Amino acid sequence: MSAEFTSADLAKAAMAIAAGVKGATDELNRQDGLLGDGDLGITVSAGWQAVADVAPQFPADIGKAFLAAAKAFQQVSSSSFGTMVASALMAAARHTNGRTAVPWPEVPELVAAARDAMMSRGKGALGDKTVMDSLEAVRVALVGKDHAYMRLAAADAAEAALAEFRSRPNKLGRARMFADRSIGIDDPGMLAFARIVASMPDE
Amino acid sequence: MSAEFTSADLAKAAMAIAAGVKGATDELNRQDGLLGDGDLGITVSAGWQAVADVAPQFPADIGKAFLAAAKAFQQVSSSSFGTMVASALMAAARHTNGRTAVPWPEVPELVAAARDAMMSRGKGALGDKTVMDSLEAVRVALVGKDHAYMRLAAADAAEAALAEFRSRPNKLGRARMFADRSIGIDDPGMLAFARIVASMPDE
Amino acid sequence: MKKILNRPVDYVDETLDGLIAVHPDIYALPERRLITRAAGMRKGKVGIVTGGGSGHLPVFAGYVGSGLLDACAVGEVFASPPADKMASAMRHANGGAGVLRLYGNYGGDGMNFDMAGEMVEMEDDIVSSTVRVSDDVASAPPGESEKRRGVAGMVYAFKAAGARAEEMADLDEVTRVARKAADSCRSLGVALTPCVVPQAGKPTFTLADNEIEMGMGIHGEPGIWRAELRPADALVDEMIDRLITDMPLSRRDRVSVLVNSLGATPLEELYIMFRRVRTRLGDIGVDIVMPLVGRYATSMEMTGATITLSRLDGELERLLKAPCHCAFWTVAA
Amino acid sequence: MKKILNRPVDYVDETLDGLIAVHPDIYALPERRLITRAAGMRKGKVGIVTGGGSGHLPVFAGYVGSGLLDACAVGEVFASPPADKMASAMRHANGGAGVLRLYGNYGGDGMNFDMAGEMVEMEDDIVSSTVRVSDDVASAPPGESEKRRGVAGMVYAFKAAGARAEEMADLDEVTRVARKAADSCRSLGVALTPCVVPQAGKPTFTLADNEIEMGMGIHGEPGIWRAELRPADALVDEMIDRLITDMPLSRRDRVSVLVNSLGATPLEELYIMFRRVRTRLGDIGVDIVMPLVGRYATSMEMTGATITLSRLDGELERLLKAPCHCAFWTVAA
Ligand SMILES: Nc1ncnc2c1ncn2[C@@H]1O[C@H](COP(=O)(O)OP(=O)(O)O)[C@@H](O)[C@H]1O
Ligand SMILES: Nc1ncnc2c1ncn2[C@@H]1O[C@H](COP(=O)(O)OP(=O)(O)O)[C@@H](O)[C@H]1O
Ligand SMILES: [Mg+2]
Ligand SMILES: [Mg+2]
Ligand SMILES: [Mg+2]
Ligand SMILES: [Mg+2]
Repeated sequence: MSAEFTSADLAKAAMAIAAGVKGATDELNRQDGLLGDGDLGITVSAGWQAVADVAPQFPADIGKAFLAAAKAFQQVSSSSFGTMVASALMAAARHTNGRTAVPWPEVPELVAAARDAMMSRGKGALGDKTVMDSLEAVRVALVGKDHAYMRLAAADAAEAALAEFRSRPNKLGRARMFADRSIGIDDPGMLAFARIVASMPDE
Repeated sequence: MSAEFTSADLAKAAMAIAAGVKGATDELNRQDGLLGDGDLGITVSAGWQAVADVAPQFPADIGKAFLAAAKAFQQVSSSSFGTMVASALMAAARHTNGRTAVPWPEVPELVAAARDAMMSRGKGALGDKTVMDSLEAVRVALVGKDHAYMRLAAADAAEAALAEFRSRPNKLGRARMFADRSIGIDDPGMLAFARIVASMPDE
Repeated sequence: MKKILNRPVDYVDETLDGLIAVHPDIYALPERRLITRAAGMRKGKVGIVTGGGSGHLPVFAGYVGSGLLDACAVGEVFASPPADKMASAMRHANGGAGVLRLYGNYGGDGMNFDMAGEMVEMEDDIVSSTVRVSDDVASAPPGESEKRRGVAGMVYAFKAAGARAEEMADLDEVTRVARKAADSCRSLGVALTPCVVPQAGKPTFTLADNEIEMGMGIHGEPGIWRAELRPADALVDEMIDRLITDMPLSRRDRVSVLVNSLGATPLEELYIMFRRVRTRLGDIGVDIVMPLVGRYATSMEMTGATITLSRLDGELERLLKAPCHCAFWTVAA
Repeated sequence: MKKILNRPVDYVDETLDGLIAVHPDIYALPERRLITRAAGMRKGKVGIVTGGGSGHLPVFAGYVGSGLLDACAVGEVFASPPADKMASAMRHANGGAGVLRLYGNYGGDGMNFDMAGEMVEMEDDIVSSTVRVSDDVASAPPGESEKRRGVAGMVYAFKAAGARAEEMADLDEVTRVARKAADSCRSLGVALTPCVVPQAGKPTFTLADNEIEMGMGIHGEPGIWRAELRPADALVDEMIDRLITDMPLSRRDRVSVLVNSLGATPLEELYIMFRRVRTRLGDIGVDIVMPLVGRYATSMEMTGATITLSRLDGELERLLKAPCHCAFWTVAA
């Protein structure tokens, strides 16, 4: 276990996520269909599959690798969540541009950059009950964590965020039109994020 | 009882018919609705009402009076039957143009002219089960008849034509599309003609 | 009846009021239910009049305009205008060179236009001629074209006759060209859902949820078959097959194609259809000239489409490309 | 689903194939789901790109043309195109003088166009600007126009910006004019029946037999009220009242009016509506300039209509009357 991650680690992660979220397609479609248009499962699985498809060709420059991932994702999926993921990946690309290795302790910073990119892209705020709240929970959990425990901490934090926000109303996205009915229902984007994190490889 | 009829007699007849067919509106609509578009009652009542409305201003020239009647009728009713009646009235107009009195024995000739005008207008033939068959039956019944018995003979002939054609198929008009189903059903135009004749004044 | 209207009896008149209010530069309404060109009649030009029931916009009144028609008698929805309205249209279209009556082959319209012709002949001494468009191949077998209904193909006859009249050709010549254009086109339609005639208040026909009718007329007249909806390409294939059986086409033939919505069918679907028409005609080596895709002859909110093939010779192609201008069709000079 | 189509996944691509096949003189398809002008980009001219979901023809792709737009990124039916398609549109519309992104105010489109802007800035060094049209008064209160959806009013922004760009104005100026045109119009729609998104296969919403929804969005977004159908004049009155409450008009104001069908509503009914609009605006002494009545921004076969009021000053009136040409809107020189 090295103290840094590389473009190859990214590629491995992308392929693991693609494989993992495939099984969550129906669950996520169903969840999005409760108050939204029911396309989230397709968005997530098709998006990550597209990233996995280009992952073997990731350049060594981690910034460029993130950019390639961003482009691949948004090409197949232009719905809100797809744009959020692509924006996050682009922010990570800017943050890591020109480097071939990134120290694990920098991960919370990357998550923060991704969170901010989503916030400015989607004109939302923390507390709106979106995928951004999941990112923030994960970021907090990762600060100062040894990278051996990062995956587990992230997965736990994503689940905890779901539980925390379940009883609150949606303030963004399609579900906002039915804010009252959204109480008690998991935000589909947050659920998707939890499934993504759970699919990450241990390394 | 004179041996001739005048423009005033025409006016009187028009008003009597208008009053008479008003009561047949629903019956004729219903009959036309069986296989057609169900507008015949309106056509007949509105058309004759329009003639009755201009009847007080009929000129002494019987031809001009018929022409005025033709125009009045077709202005309010441009469906097939309206056009048939207007064509018949125009033929009568041509036949009587410039005269202020027409001998009663000429009536069968007028009916023949009307029948021929309908035939050339509607590209149909006798035997097609249309109003023309009623006209022909009436014409035959009127030939050589003293004018005192004309109304009764005409009414009987129109009813007899209905009975005679009932079991035959329609070969013209909308009902022709459903020729088989038209067997056993009175042609609405023939029925309308019977009601018109029955509404004529005794004189 | 889900329609945006006021009293059903006012549907037609209010439509015409709106039409002339939007396009005062193109249309005039000199009397009730009579549409003429705003610019008036040109002296010495052959007049072209049409007429028919309402509910088919742009047909009929919409095609009054330069390089097209001179006057239109407007009837109730789906009903012939009265003969005296047609006579009035003829008087307005009389520039001293005679008047062509050019309209769709429907019984009522035909009888009334004939009567109108007799009226203006008797009373106004106007020379006139008649051409009835009967392009709908579904409405009678090939030999009996006088029994066929007139549908979207009408537009090609309006265009050819209108262009020739604008060239100051005489009545015989304009009539000849109108007949040639009418005889050179064939149409076929497919209906998916009905429309509602305002004064009737109920649909013109009923079809099951996934049922369509091939060959149905624009007023709901019975067609060739009723069956389940099929893919667009299969529908187009059958329509093209029937059209070219009726009017065989060969390599190097030049045709204009009109893919027309009956109302509700969106442009998207017309383009999908056109794609296939182009492939099919390309396969037999036919050249498509000036294709028209849109709403040219409708039945209010009916869902469905018609395909018209108009075979062109040099003369008809020239006339099709001649300038014209109305609210719904402009060919630039 | 009663629609004329082949496989639902091919709906958009087959539509575009048909569009460019019918109008090769106007449109080109240099790559999948990207429509540009057939004539290509004029060097030194500001480029104007738009984009959005399919199913709204002529919006969006249809308004590519001279005096109008330069390129359009085309999405699935009712879904945003991906950002890289928008980036591609911007590259095609880059004549060296910058590119304006001009589109309807929808979340997905906005996020993707922003991302596309960042992409071409990073990779291609293209200067660009954004104007979002948010004319639908039913979608948010007056103060929160950034939350309002963009509907038919878009057409006025396309026209003004397109005309100004054709005059070789710079990016700031074209952007200013686009924003002014967008800010000067207000729209409101009423929905009668839904449409079906091909890949979904079911109606976008349900309304009872005689029920309508005032203010419903073009994708079925919730409106202001649902109730029984009312007479046309009553509907128009309410729509005009709401529009002029939002954007007060006074005597001598000049406005263009767009009475637009959402698809199935026929021209007849649009004219009936226009009649009343004219009366209402006449009553307050407003002059109507260049009214537009027809299908300018649709939702496939949805039944319903929108009314847009576009208030004009001298500049906007001049730009509205400037020549333009696409398959669906031509203003002659
Ligand atoms: N403006 C936004 N900012 C951040 N996250 C958003 C925003 N809009 C939606 N989301 C997230 O995306 C999820 C929905 O994604 P998706 O199904 O792709 O949206 P849609 O189909 O409505 O475009 C939401 O549950 C939410 O977590
Ligand atoms: N071509 C024709 N020739 C003679 N009579 C006709 C013709 N067409 C219809 N009729 C008569 O008119 C009657 C129908 O009249 P009407 O309801 O006005 O027709 P529509 O509503 O179909 O135009 C028929 O019953 C028939 O008697
Ligand atoms: Mg969704
Ligand atoms: Mg979506
Ligand atoms: Mg009838
Ligand atoms: Mg009738």
